[in-house]
Amino acid sequence: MAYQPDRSQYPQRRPDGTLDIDLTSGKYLKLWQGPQHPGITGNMSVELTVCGDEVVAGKTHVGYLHRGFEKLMERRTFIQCFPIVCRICVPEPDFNEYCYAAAVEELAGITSPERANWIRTLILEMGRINSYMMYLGGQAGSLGQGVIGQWTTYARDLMLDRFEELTGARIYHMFILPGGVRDGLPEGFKQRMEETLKEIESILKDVYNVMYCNAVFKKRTVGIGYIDPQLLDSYGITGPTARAAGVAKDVRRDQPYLVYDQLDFEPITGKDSDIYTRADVRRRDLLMSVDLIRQILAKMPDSGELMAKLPNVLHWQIPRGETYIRGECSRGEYGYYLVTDGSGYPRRVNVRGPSYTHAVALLERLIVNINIADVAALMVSLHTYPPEIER
Amino acid sequence: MVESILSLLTLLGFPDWLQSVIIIMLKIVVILIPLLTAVAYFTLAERKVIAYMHVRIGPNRVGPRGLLQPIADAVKLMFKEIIIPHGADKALFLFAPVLSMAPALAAWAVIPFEAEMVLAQVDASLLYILALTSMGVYGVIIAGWASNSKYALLGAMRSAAQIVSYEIAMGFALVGVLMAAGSINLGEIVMGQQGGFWHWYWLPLFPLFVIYFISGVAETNRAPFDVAEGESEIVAGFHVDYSGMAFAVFFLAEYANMILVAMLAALMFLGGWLSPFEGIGIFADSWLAAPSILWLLVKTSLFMFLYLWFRATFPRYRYDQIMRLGWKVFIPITIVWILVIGVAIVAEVGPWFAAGVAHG
Amino acid sequence: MPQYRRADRIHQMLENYLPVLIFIAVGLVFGAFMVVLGMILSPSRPDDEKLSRYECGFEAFAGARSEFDVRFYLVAILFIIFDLEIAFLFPWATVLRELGLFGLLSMTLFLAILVVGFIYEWKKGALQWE
Amino acid sequence: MNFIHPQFSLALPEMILLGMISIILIADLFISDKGRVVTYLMTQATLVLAAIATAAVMGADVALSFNGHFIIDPLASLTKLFIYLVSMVAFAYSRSYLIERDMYRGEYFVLGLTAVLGMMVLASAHSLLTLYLGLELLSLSLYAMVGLRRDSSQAAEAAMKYFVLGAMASAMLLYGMSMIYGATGTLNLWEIRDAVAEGSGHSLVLIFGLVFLMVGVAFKLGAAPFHMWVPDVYHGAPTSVTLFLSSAPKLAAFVLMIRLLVDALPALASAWSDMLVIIAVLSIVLGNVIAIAQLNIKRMLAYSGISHIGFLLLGVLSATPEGYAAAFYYAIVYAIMSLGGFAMVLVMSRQGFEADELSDYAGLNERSPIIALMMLFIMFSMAGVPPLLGFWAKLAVIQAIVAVEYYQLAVLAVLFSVVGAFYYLRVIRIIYFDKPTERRELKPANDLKVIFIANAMLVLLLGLFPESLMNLCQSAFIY
Amino acid sequence: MIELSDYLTVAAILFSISMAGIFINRKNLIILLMCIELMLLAVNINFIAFSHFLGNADGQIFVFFILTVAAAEAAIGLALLVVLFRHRQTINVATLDELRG
Repeated sequence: MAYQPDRSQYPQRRPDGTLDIDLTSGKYLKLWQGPQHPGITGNMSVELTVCGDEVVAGKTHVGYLHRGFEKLMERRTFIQCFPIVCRICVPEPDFNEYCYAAAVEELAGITSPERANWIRTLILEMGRINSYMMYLGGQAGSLGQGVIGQWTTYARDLMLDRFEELTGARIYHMFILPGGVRDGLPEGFKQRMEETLKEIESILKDVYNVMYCNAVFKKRTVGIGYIDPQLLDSYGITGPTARAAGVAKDVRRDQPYLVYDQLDFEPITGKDSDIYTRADVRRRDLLMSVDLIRQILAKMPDSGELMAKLPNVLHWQIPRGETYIRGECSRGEYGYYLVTDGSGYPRRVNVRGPSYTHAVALLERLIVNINIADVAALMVSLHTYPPEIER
Repeated sequence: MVESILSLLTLLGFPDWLQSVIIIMLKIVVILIPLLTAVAYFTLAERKVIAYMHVRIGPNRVGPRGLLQPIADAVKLMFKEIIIPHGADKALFLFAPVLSMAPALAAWAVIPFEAEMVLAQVDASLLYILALTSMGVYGVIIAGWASNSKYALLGAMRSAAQIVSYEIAMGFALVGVLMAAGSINLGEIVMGQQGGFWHWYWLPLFPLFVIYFISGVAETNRAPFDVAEGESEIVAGFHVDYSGMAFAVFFLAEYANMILVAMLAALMFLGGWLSPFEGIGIFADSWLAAPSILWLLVKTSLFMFLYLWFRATFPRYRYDQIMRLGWKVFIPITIVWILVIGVAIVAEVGPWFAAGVAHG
Repeated sequence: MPQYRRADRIHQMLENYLPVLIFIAVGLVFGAFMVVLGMILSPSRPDDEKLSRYECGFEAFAGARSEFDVRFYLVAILFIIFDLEIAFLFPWATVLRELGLFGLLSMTLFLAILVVGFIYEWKKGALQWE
Repeated sequence: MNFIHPQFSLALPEMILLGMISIILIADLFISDKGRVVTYLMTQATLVLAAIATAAVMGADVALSFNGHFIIDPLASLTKLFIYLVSMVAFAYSRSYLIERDMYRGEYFVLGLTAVLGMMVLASAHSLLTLYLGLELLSLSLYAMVGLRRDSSQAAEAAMKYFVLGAMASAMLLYGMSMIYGATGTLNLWEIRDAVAEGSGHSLVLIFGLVFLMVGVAFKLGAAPFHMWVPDVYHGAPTSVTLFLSSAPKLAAFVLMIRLLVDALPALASAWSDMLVIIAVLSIVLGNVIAIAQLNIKRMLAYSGISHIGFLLLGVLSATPEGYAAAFYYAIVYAIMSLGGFAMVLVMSRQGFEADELSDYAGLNERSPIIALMMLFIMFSMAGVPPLLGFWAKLAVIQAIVAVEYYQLAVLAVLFSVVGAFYYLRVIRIIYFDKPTERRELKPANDLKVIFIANAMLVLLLGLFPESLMNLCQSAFIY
Repeated sequence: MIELSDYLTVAAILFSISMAGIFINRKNLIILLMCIELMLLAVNINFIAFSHFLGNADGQIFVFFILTVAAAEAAIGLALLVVLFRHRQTINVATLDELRG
């Protein structure tokens, strides 16, 4: 039996693993993983109480980015809300557009045409690839590896060119209208998209060799930030973080929307739910999206209506009703809850992003008893975007 | 050349001991000038190489294709204000960079660039270098303590403990080289490696070679081991409160140390100024096989490139992983390998330790 | 009374250490010169905000001189012992060829005792850093 | 390079001990707390093994090894055997005490064995270098042992005091050795003796060196002017460490003195015997007088130890082989008596209760008469009452100085031994005639009780038949 | 040239300084430990001087052993200092008065 050094004077651990020390004793150092900390992506701050090298307690402070979208939308007509919606969450704006559009269509009783659904799925998958690219750069950067960030930004840029070609804008596309999409694919788009996908795959191969097979990266991530599968339900964990814990939970499979039922794919799951597995699940998810885009481009009808018939949008009264549209964005389950009261304005819009539970509840639970050096890596591995928490 | 200067000096009526001092000063200047330019352009090389690995260009604005960048940095830092924080005791605060710079430069007195080209014929040159590298730790600790900030002190203690731990692994690696070479003088160590690149010490002492270089990287707080000023956690290194020229001196000391470690690795494990084509038949007598300083510089730049490569591709180790690697992995391996080499020497194994080979 | 031999080698030995001494002096002077140059050339406008310590954007907490972990002290002691071991290995390493097997065996014993100490530290958790 | 291979067989016991120390140190890491008795048994086995090896290597003729740095002669072998005996008894005594104070860890026994190794090297040292190494190995292990108990601040303070004064003393000793080396040009004891004999050394440097040697040795023995550390360390250290500290190292320090003064500098006998007279007188006077004022039994035994050392020095200052034999005999007797003395404290102490105040011994007779009787034997033998061992030792030593016409010294020694008898008798009075304040039945661990009784009986038996031990000691000095 | 006696006087001066340091210093223990080291170094100078002027190397070998023992002593001294510091929170010599009499 390896002789345990006598650590009587160190704080002891309570049965549930936390340190039984009184935080008010002032003996512990308060550190701010502050909003302007160079180590993490996005501006939310975590207040750490540290004993020696170990984090004893953490408290997430958000609110640095609250712009009041939901209140804003209550003052706008439905069509006016459309350009606001995509600006809620920067890395993946299309998901907001789709959810808002789907919610309005359901309440207004419109159905978007078949071809528009195909284009919408295409855009969502392209948005997912971009978001994962940004994640990979952030994860490597939190551990001190700058090269991955550079390569993934290059890859993301290629995809933004495709967006520009398709929707006319790089980040905020305002392309998915309630009732359909604004335009079809420009010609030669498929062929250029194929080249981009090949380029992205080659970059991903390099990223895999330099990041995932790197001994130091493994040392810093394997076995750290373990999420207990039982926590999934009580903490409302969805998306790759949940799938890395072995639960195949994917809205695209459980409740297929748009054309996901016509695409064949299997949700990717990992086994031992630490930072490395989450990173790996997201990488394989990205490769799956690349394959999905190929399927979409192959099966997509070339002709057909793009927009459903809309009443005069300026005075568009939608009958009283409420709906909740769910979708699987890169970070987890993304949903829009829309309530209309028959007037021309939405009564209440609520955006349910996955980062809210991940960044506040889950992070504060996970951050106890880990080394200060791993705090940044853990925060990035939960893949949370502050704008989506505060809206 | 030296005689002409001597005659000039006697002409000017200098006493003879002053003449020898002047000659030594000139030799020192001849060593220092290329060293300092090498250090300056090493910083540029670092930014360029890492940039190309990141699929970007790196500095190319200052001067033709960015070549004047180091001078620009130096001049900029020259005019930056040196801030001395509250409560820091001024004397120590300013002395720390000097204390970390002096050993980095002084070690070059005994480095042999070619068979006879060494400033000081010190017969215990390796011992001198080991002593000087351990002087560098003082600069770090004093800097941390003098700048009176919690982060700086913590960073200083951590990097000092790291440097100290890897010094042991480096020391053991040097013992291995000594056993193989049979002499403590760097010149004779290189002479002991004559006869083709398979005679160099990287082959028999391969684990020690790898451990030596990695300890060298860890000693200078570089690449995967730069936790002290790693920005992802405690945002501080021991030189966080330094600015202006004081910071520049720390910066130069770090790069001088890196070049020193690279040069030592080349000298001790890759046969210094011996040419790799030495023993191979067809080249045997051509100019290619002749030992010259160029080979030494090529090998040193190889190691310097390794530094940059590490910095570009490796994430950072966590502090306890660094200490674990230093103590629990390197020291056992080196001790075991020293015994293996001891047995090999006593049993005269292989071409390196054969009885006949001339040794120190 | 054993006669005391006049020491005549000192002068020759000093000969080739002089450059080393001068180089150390040059190193110190060079470092000092750079720092002093920096002090002279650079402007000096101290104000409270600038001189306060860096605290990641927040007011500084406890003073700097708080006590740090005893582990750093442990590393210092282990360093003394192992560096001494290296200091003893150096002379032995240079004359290993002449000593032959006996030299090797005696040094193996020396290393064995130190390895026993090392294993003891390792198991006792002295090298544990969490 | 001509490298004469030294005769390793002579140093067999030392090699065995070193090997066993390493094995025990490593084995102890893998033993759980319950299995700690394995370490204890291994320690005792090592000492037995070393004893057998020493007996095997003993031989009559004097043999030098490691080119003149290591000697095997009757004195060395005898001292080693007695050191093993004393250490085994000390470890046996300390077992139950350690368990109660959760000091029952491998480190205690490993440090004890390194101290024994230091004493062995000291005993058979034949050059200043080996003497110094043996002495340092011994003292460093003892410093660590005294400070082993981390949670008692007294032990920490005692260890610190012992360390500072001990280190200073060994520095003094070293300074003396460097002077001797400077004067005679060699480290080997016999070569020093020949160099001093033919008068080749600077007389001033030699005397200067001798003074520093005396200071160092006097300190290690705990003799008078340098005894400041003895009471504090004996009182502060855990009792089992004090027990070990007060017996075996004194034997080793005695041999150190013999090697330095008798083997190396017999020519300066007149110089160092005068110094010894001063130290002996001071020790006897101070030891006995201050002991009377003590209420703490450990401090009282400490001061009585100083007085015993004073008597021992009487034997050495006579500068005759009989004197040395008497001193050697006294050293062994003192070791046995001090083992018994501190064992008394161990027998009385329990978990969390250190029986070191005199009042704790009140009315011991009612609580357990056997132990009271044993304590009576030990106290009487320390006082020097005739039928017991202590008397013969004092007699031999006084005979030695009488033979060299130091009559006033003999009278003074007898006078102060009578003064000394007072505080021993006071202990017996407390044991037999005071009312017991403590009602609880005395339950020491049975192995502790058995050894204590055996120790006391040994004191009685050797008192009745002293010749066997006496001529054993004389055999060590016939040359 | 430098005579043997000069070395001895230097060593003697060092030795007396460290002796004074031990007895006069009441402030803190670390100075005490440093004085002990200084004493051992003074002895080292003595040995080297003698061995150099006597021409035989025994003294220098002795110095090697003294250095080792000095390092071991420093290690144990500092260890005891830490144990003491943990109990007393100060390393002031004057506080070492718990054991009296």
